[in-house]
Amino acid sequence: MTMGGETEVPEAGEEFRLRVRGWLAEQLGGEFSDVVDTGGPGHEDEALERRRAWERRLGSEGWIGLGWPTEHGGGGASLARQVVFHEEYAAAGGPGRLMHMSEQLLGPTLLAHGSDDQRRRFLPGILAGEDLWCQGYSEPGAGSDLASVRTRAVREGEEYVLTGQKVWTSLAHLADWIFVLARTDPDSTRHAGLSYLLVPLDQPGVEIRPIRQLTGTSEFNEVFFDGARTAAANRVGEEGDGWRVAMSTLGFERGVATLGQQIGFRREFDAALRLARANGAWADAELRNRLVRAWVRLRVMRYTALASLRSSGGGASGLEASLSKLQWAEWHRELGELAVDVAGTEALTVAPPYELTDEQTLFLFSRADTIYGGSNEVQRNIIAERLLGLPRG
Amino acid sequence: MTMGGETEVPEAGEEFRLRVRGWLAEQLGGEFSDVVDTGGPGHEDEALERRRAWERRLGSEGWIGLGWPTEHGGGGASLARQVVFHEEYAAAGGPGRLMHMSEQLLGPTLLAHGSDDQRRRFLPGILAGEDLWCQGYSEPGAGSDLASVRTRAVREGEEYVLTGQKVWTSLAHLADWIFVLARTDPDSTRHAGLSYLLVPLDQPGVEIRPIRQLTGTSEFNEVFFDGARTAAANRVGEEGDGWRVAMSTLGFERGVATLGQQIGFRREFDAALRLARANGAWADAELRNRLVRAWVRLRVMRYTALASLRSSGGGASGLEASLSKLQWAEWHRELGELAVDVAGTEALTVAPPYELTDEQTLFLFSRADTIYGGSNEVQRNIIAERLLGLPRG
Amino acid sequence: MSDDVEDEVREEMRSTVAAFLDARSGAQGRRSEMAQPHGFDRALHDRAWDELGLGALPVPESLGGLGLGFREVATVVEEFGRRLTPSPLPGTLVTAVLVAERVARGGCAAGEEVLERMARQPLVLAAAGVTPGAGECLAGAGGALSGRLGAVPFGAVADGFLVVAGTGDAASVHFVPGDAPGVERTERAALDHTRRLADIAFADVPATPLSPPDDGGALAARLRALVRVSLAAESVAAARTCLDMTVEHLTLRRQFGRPLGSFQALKHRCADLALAVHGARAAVDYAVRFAASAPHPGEVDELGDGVGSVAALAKSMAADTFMDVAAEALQLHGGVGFTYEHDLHLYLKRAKSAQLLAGSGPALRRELADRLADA
Amino acid sequence: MSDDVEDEVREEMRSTVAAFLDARSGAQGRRSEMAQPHGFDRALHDRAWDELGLGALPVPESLGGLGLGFREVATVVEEFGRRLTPSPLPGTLVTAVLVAERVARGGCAAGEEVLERMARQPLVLAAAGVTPGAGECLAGAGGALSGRLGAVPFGAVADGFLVVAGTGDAASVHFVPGDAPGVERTERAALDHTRRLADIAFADVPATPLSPPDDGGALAARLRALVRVSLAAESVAAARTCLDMTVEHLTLRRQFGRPLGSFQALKHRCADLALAVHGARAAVDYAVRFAASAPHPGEVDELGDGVGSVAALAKSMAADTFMDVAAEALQLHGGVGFTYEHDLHLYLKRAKSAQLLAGSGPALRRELADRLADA
Repeated sequence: MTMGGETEVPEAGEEFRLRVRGWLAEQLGGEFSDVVDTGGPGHEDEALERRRAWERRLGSEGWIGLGWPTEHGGGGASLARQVVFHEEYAAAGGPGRLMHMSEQLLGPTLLAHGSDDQRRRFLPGILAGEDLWCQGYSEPGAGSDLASVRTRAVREGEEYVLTGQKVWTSLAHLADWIFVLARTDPDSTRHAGLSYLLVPLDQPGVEIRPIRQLTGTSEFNEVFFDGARTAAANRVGEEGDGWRVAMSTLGFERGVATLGQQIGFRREFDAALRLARANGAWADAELRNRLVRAWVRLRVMRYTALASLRSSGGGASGLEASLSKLQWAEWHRELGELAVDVAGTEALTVAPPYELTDEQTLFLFSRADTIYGGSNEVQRNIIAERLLGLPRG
Repeated sequence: MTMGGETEVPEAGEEFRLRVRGWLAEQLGGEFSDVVDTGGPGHEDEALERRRAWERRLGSEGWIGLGWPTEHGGGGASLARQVVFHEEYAAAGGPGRLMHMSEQLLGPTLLAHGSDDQRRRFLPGILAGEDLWCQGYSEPGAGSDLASVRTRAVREGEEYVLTGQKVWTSLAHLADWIFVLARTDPDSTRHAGLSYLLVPLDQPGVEIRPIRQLTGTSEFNEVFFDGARTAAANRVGEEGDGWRVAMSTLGFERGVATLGQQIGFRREFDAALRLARANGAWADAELRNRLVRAWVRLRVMRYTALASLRSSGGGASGLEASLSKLQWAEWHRELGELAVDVAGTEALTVAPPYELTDEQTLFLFSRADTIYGGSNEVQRNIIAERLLGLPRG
Repeated sequence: MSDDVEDEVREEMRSTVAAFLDARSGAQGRRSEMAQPHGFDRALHDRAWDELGLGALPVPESLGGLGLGFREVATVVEEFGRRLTPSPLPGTLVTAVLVAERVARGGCAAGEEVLERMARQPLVLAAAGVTPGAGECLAGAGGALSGRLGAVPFGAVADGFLVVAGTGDAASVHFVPGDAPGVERTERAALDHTRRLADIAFADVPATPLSPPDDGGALAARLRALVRVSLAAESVAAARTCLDMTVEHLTLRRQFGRPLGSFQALKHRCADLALAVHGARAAVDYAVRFAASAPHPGEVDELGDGVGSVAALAKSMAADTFMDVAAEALQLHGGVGFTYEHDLHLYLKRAKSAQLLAGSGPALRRELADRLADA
Repeated sequence: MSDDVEDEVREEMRSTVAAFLDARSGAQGRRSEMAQPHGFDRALHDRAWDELGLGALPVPESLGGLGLGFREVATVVEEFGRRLTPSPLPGTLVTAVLVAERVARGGCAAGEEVLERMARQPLVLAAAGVTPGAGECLAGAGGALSGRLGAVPFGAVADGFLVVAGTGDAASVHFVPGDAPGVERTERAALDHTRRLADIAFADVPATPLSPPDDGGALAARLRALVRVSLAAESVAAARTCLDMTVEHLTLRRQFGRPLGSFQALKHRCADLALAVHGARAAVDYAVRFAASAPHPGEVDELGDGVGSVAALAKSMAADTFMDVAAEALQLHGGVGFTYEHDLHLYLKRAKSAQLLAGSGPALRRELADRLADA
């Protein structure tokens, strides 16, 4: 079976696809062969130095910020070409992207809301694959209620002083900077009174502690601010306008990357199917049926993404992002369960001390998909209210 | 396969079971053989005259009010014996009970809340299998919100005068009386200000119109009150106390009858299984799996009902009634869908003009199970709040 | 024509058909149509030719038609499906698409004749033998057909049949005039009031074979795929109507002092349905485009069987979604949806008929499993 | 004893065991136990003998024990399961029940010996060969065992094994001392931190056959059924704990200005879980009573295979329910449930292990389908 992405997004041009494919093959078959398939979910801390080098290579060849406007140093590529890049990247087994947050979240935010000065200062480091950023939105106990921010930033002259705690910040221990939603108006509640601040991590007022996860590994961190400082010039947008700044680009995270992400899903599905054929699980009617249903839904996700691409001509709308997120998160979680069920009794044991198989990792990690980045429950609220127009509860 | 109810409720005594079985075999194999398997869901209007005669026969032999106290003319039988009667009745293909509402709902209400006078006046007719009652709780547009009663009863001297409309009253066109929840305090809302009134149907102020259902048949009715009258002495309980009176016996409907009902379910399941084996559907992995799951859940329902019987020593608690209702209603609806899927292309057609097969009737009618008598949504609210203690929304 | 121009043409066609159908007074029109002889409105069928020229749609220009293809036909099918309009027109158009494709390959006088006629005057065509499990039919040595096929939509009034004889690689497609000697049709009352069915018995019926010799069942497979995609298209449109009705009900109806639609448990279930419809919509669009281009160069022949697996996928997904939506609609409407007067039961029955016709969900998933095992 | 008196005895036993386990400081105790060699607390195991005399429970009075049966054992198993206590004790007791049943039929000196020892001193017994798909083992002509069996809970520390050799009607049960020549065990780290597993290799191992000749696999089937019911019992208890944790979380935690537990969509999902646990509870109680009485005269041998189908039903139902509850618990707890420090992942992994051990859901439903086809 081939995914055959080559013909489904014809607008990108076959020549472009072949160029991407050729370059990836050369790099990942040669100098960077050691990073192939590294850094996936549950393995975010693999081969870190090499993957930083890989990001710099991507940057120096112009593959970062492919769709950003040329006047800001981007590639100015069409949406179709961005999709092609993501698809080919996934198909080639490109490593998990360390620059994900920097390129997909911060970059678009600065492009949309940053000052000229901020763009000049921060975009080049991202485009070069040099500067790693991490995200500081989530707080302990807030769950899906992103607006219940308790981290405070108090203005002192030309600086903000931060106190509080962020959680689930991936790569914080590697990153240079963090972009933070903080409460600058102490009397405010919820969405109002928040500001969007860029904060350097290498300073005394910042402490980073890894979180050990159910897999036994630690890809995420808690970040504690206790008198951490950043220049007032590092605020993106107006004071108190942070919620709007943050939300306006949250959907970007899930736009063009979707089709590439699905190539990854397809690889996971194919692995489960191969395993089922090899170990006899395919002969079980129930497991076979679940595999067929998973295949059907994977195809449907692809059709949905292609339709969205066709109709939007740009990034997915917030609503489409919600539909897509709910769709893939549920699918992926079910695939995780299916994969261990296909593995059967083999899934009962791990390699010592606690090294999980791919199926086990998928089983455990995919459970985060329905929680982070807007839980299933939040997505269902959005769909019910914004697509269907049902009244608020 | 045998259901083997004979040994699962041993407390009832084998002799009693054999007596019930023998009597039913004699009657339903002889004089009343024409009513066997008649009057089930979707066929409520079958063989009406003969089924009235059958009710009188049941009454004359003491099978009605089996568990009612002997001082009120009942059989004073233990719970176990009542269960045995219901099981044997279902296993023998006894016809749908016309006296269901009278015996299971009104009788217990009068026993619990009626005046001596009311008991003396109304219970004998029920025990004799003579007087048919119908239920007047539901109103158009109220849905699950039983308390939003708009039917009014105004006191005029020693009478109440009723204006309003009830809906989904089965057998109203046959019944002699209706028991009604009506608003006696015009300024009240919701649960307060309601009274429980017994109203004769044969009077000018009452109009009964059949409701044609999705099956094309008409088992239910709308009942319109326009100046209908009943004596104030026909109020059960105090004025304004109707909600409590009605609710206190709503669970009775689902108490001892559960195990008998399950015998009926088993007969439906067995029919689907037989059909699947006969027409090849059993060879389909997906349908086979659904049949196995349906069988598992049917057994689990039985285990649940037996456990409830064992622990309660009396009628099911309100909470157990909710658990049981949600459990069987969902199961039955799924069986309905499974049955037509097993029938396959045969289920596409009906006999002219529009006579449904058993599978089609089950498919369509079982959809009411999750709505009437407390919808699934209402049961889930009850379970969440009363069993789990989750806060009200 | 570029894709965008085509989209505009189809959009115009859609609104024309929609206006045509709505002008017949919507749901009330449907009730009276259901009750007419053979369960549809013959006058409406005729007007589809006279006023809209729909019959000419899939007929090649050389035979007096418009020369449009399956995408345009699917657009019409959806509008009929969206309203549950009882009509043999969708089946006629889909069947004609296959005839036109066959005619385009040459040497098919019977096909040319029927298409030429269809461009000019109202006609009913029907596909028989596309529902596994509903009878079987075999082609004899001389090409004559014998057997019995059930579940043929509006088969009692068909002027011509495309009949699939045999199965698998040996399956072939044959054209049979509705009045051919040896054809006996029995109209059946259907569970679904909006789609009357017929059993067709063939007793040594002379027929015109359309499948090229040794095509390995390809033409029959294509006919089956077109019928499946057509059922998928009408299902997703009807599912959408049904979901909209439910949302409207939940918005207007109040219980416990609030609009029903503000209860979160109901909202979330509706959101799940909306997502399913959204996915089915995309699957149907993909399948229609794929089927129209046989295969479209922009689409992927995933399991190497042409449109077959895409059609199976889209049909199972769309019909199941339709059933889920209709079932939930009934639940959320409460008692009123249970009355014969309310339209919901028509949707429920139509959904079940869409599931069972031309291959049930379990049967289609079995097909897909077999293909996935070999892929 | 009447049923009520027995119930009281079991209730007392339950609270004694509960107090014993809670006194070891609950979840914290579990964390340290998991980390000990072989993944359990040997001292706790010893104390179960010294302080509670649990080892004597299934041993006949004639051999110095209490002569209690499977219902009492299931009571203990549940209390260990409810707390996810990492311990070979549940497996030991269940295995001993089968030995005691075999001893009661006479002519089983090896069984008497091990039970006698078990009444006096701490011991670990384990059942091997009850998980289909995890290796196989055959009995040679002289009764010696050869093969390899995986997924044996706490097999690395077992003083004795009950080994199922062969399959189906030819399956037989054998007793093998843990230190028998030719036995090689390999402890495996398990996905489920609370239940260490082992692979056991048998190289021409002398063994004592326990199955009577030509019993048609009956003793092996019974061992498998007891293990399944035991897994069902611990699953439903653990599911209940997990549901309680979730309800507590939803009650305490506020989001968007309200307790999470007041959101109706979450409430309804919890209600569905509560119903599933309620049903699984009833199924387990029925299966335990049935298994204890082999069959109890008050229960029905539904598919004519003794406790077999009831055990398969209860195990699939209870383990699937446990998995559903654990999965939903993780979802409803949000990020915090994802940390290693939180206990939820232990429940999730335990649920998956309960599903996969001694026959997965799909495998059990396959078995039930076969029986239902013949019934």
